[in-house]
Amino acid sequence: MFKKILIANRGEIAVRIIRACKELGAVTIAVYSDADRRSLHVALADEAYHIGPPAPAESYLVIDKIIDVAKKSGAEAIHPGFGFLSENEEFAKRCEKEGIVFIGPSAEAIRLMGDKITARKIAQKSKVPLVPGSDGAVTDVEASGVADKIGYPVMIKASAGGGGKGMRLVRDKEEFESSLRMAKSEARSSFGDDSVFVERFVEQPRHVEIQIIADTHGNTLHLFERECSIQRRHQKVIEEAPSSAISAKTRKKMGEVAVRIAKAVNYSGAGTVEFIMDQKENFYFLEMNTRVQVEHPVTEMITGFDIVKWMVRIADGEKLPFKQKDLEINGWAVECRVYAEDPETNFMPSPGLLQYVKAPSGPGIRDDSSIYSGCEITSYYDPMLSKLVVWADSREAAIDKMASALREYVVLGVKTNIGFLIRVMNNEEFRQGKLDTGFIERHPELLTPGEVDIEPALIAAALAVDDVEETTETEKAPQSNWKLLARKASLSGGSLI
Amino acid sequence: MFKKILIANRGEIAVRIIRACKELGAVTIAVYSDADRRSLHVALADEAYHIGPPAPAESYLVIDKIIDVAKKSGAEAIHPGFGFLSENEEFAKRCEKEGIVFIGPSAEAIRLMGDKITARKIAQKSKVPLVPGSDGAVTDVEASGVADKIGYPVMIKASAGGGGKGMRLVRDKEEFESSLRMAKSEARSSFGDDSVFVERFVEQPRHVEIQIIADTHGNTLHLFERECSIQRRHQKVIEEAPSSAISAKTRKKMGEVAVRIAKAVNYSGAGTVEFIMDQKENFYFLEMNTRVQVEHPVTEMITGFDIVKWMVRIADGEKLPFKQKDLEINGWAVECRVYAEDPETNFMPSPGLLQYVKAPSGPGIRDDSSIYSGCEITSYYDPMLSKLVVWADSREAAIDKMASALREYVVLGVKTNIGFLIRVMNNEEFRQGKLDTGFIERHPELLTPGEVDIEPALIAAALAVDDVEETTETEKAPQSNWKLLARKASLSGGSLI
Amino acid sequence: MTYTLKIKDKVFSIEVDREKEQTFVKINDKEIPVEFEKIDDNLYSIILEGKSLTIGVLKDGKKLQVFMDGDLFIIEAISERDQRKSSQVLSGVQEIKSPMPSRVVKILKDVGDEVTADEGVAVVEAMKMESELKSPIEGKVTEVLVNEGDAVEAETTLLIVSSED
Amino acid sequence: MTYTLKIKDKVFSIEVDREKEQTFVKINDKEIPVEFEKIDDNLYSIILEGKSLTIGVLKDGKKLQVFMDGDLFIIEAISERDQRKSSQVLSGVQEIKSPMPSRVVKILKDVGDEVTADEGVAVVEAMKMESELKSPIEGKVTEVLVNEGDAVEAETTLLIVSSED
Repeated sequence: MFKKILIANRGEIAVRIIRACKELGAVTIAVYSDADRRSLHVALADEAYHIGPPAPAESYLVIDKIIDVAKKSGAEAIHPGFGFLSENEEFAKRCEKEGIVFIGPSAEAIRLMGDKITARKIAQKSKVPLVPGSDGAVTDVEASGVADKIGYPVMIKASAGGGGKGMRLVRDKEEFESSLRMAKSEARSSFGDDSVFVERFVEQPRHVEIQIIADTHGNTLHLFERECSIQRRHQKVIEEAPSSAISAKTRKKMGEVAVRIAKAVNYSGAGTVEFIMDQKENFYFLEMNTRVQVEHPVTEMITGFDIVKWMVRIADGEKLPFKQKDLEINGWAVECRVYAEDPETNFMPSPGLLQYVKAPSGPGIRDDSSIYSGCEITSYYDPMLSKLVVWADSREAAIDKMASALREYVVLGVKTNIGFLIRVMNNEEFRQGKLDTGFIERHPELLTPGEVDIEPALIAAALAVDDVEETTETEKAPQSNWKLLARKASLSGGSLI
Repeated sequence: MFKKILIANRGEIAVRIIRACKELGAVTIAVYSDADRRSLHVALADEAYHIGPPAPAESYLVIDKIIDVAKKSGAEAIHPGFGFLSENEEFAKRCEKEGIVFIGPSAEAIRLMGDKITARKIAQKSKVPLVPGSDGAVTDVEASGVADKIGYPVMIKASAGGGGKGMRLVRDKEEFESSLRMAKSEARSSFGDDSVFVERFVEQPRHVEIQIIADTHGNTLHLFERECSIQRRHQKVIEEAPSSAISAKTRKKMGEVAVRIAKAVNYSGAGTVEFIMDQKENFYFLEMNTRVQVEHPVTEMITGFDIVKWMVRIADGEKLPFKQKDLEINGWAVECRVYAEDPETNFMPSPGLLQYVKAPSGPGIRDDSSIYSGCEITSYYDPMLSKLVVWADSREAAIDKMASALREYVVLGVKTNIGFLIRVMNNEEFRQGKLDTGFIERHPELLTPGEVDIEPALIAAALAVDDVEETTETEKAPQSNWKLLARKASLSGGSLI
Repeated sequence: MTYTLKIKDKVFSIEVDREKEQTFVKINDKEIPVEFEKIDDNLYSIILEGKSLTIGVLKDGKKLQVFMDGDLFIIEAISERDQRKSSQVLSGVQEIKSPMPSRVVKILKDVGDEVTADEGVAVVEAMKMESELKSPIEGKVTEVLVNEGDAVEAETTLLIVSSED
Repeated sequence: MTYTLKIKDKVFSIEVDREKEQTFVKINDKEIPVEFEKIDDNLYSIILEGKSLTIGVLKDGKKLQVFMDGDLFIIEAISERDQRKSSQVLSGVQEIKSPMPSRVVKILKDVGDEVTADEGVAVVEAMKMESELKSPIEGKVTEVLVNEGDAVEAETTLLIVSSED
């Protein structure tokens, strides 16, 4: 095992990786920007080195600085986490050049999957299903034939398009000609180019992805699927594993397809193959992420497999000790991403000082976070506060547990999406597993507290104001309960120690 | 399911039960003494009722008061937790009389197992192995024959004895006559009664116990064993599941024996059959605890079975949905009991104000506790602060994880056994699984920090003192970091909300 | 002591009576016995006729942040003078500021354009997300101080809207 | 600024130099650059030549509780006068007190009995556990103020030991 590992990241994922490396017996090395001196990943690591100003482009993204710390500290390997340099081909190459192990796939695999067109080609070659379409611009004559072939509903999209302009949803053949005309005319006036292509319209799409784990000895396995359909702004908010929408047959097929694409690029380490899936379990390749995923914990919870530890072991040359047939799904896991953001104003980030944090705990509850009372959420980085993950023996029990756990969370100082997440857990459609990527847009009522009984909040506020008034009246300086208690302790039990 | 459940307990087990009941959709009712108004179980419950002064005999042990709250609040069932009224036959009877469901076995089962002599008789009748012995006082003539029969080494014990007086360990037949003479003479002079009995001496005994779960439909299953040999003052400190000392064959046999004794008293709910086991896997019945055990989490971690939730479901008449053959052990779990006590002074309790608490978290870590910064550990109740439980895929990984997690714990205000627990995790004998109930006594070196590098502690102390001096010098009032940050926040990001 | 609390647009009057052995709270014409304890600096455990509630409270200048069941409520404790003021329509000159360091993506209004209350006037991007900034009042844009594409610090004034002609 | 810190019986001298841009600490004749931050009121993050340490510190009257890697160290910051005093043998009249509400199980010494430093003088029981109370000094028992079986409050004097004849 590596004696020293550098973690080239920050926040909860750096904390997650540091814990895993420590448990593996390695000395952990953290890096931090000016904004992160007081961050938990610095406090938890065995060594910590400053790498510059808060802006990622001047610290976490500067390859030279990371390599420099690795050399100075004697790190044998670097775990990049997600984001930052995790899918940077140049960084992986540089590590190799410097004789430092990059904990992840080869630079070549990163390159191939990083380019969307190349990835699509590889998928096609590996017989991985793609959203059926015209494969590039079509003439008016071809268009209708393509639509017939792929089947309605279809989407006509401007080749030069973007932002919804020059796009037409066509539900049946009769509408096709007129829709094509309108799309082309709109495309011409918007982009000066009327070429269009035709694609199957995936209705009520789900986002389902397969976790891949592959060692350097030719073993490429999948750890089943994750359902990540609850999204806002195309970013996942709630994830679960397994998915309630897929049959054992589809699961097997999807897993095989994902393993095939991973093998096509000689993948090693942890990776994720993402699919879009319709409500009839037809699924199509979206992309492959060549790194650990934010939502990896749900897979860990249902398999007992520690993905981060195995990434390190695989980079160290270790062989996976089991085969696909040895793996099975156990229970159900749900993850909620707790963000400093305001659901009432379109999930606008709410950076600031977390003046008070009280996190839930107990059986089946995993809180992957790096926050604490007094820490600051700056606007330099992602406003995610915590990944709250629960496990239970059934989906219903997991949702009930998540709702209970979320209700134990207390965060003061910034706006959070906790109330919103609680309402999603209690939503009947969600509980029935009727998910698709349009869920949040379809349920604006979940964004606000709605008709709650605010009397207790008002009473608490009045008591708090009254507390201050009381103290002022009796001419005492405001004194915290803590201090009063501390004094009490020093009078009685304090002598014990 | 019950609509309302009263939890007749306090501390972490009350918190554990409240969480389980909430997840089951029940309204939870807490009771509290004067000393517990600020306790977490009160804050977490849906309803809370005061039941008197701190002394248990005037609050948590007063049957009338508990029943009174149950009636007033409309509770349909009562979960007694452990300790207090949990093994009180009268309380179980009273619940029955009042038409309230007691979440536990029948009053009759509590009675039978509560009396040690009756329990021993039932065990004997159920062909449950007991420590071989003379079954009462023996004459000089019989004694030697009994010793031959049960096999050496044996223990000669004064019938009227106690406190080690009149006890003799005999390793082989040659010593027997002289040892018997001495034991009798000592017994005569100490107790005025020279009758003795002979019992097999269990060398380096382990404490191994079997978790029983039984529904009211005749299904009595076991959830495998827990190893609880690491004890101080005959109280468990570290528990694990499974045990590294027993073979699959012994596990099966021990489980069957435990199920047999549970069936003999028509047991329902969760219970534990405790055994003493020698280093050759011979095991003997000690007693049966007719309640949930402190260390139940390790069993939950390796089985995925929520013992507390199932206690409630079983009391509600639900049937266990699986058979013994469906159950299997998955991975390894270790529990450390974090106490407010001082290992350096024979584990003397250290009550007081927990002025600061920082608990570990992350994958595979479960912290069952009810403490928080500012809570008070009074001398009225058990000084247990937390049950830190970890799960990993192997014993070694679980121990590594526990060591890492313990190192993340920070507790200020009282002495704790955290450092001691870390040293046990790093002890070679412990890591090799060479456990017996004499482990702690055999390792006094684990009680103190030993030769650690205290330079960092001294530097931290000097910096802390210097911090105060600095502030005083610049004529500022001492100001906490928190306040400085709060002010900073109100200047910048505060307007966001 | 009676307190006037404002939450969003609603105003409540709450009386706290600590004179008796038991504290009473009067709200919406109901008088409720209340038993409360501060668990730590920011957490109140309140028992209202048996019901146990745990509520986070943070004093944030004149306002109170109250956290209950996942939602953060901003409650303003207002004096009588403030109360009179709040009953009037919001008016005057308002500066539209960037809430955090961000990039100006779009300026939606030019100088002289009329805006209604709550109408978007600019779009900024921070933390990879776009947000629309709205005018709190009805009026006219009197100044635009930044250009699209500008990187701005927190609290930078982007536009000024005035309700006065 | 130089501080004298006492931990158990050992005395250390530590110099903190904040004059320069970088804070330096001098301990055991080594001068070490130290980079530190308070994470919250009680937690210090200290970086010593790359090594990251997280140490809990609580000021408890004249003493400091320092929590490091699971162990709590009680450190006394002592003045010069205190220092002189501590070099002498502990003596005088010592009251042996119950550390918490407990029951007196056994009185191990009678009036007039000689005791050595650290010798047990009484056994008390609290929280179902027995603990032996020891004399901090060598001397004679001059008074026994309680009986076996008594229930006593915290800080009750049980015996008095005196080193003076």
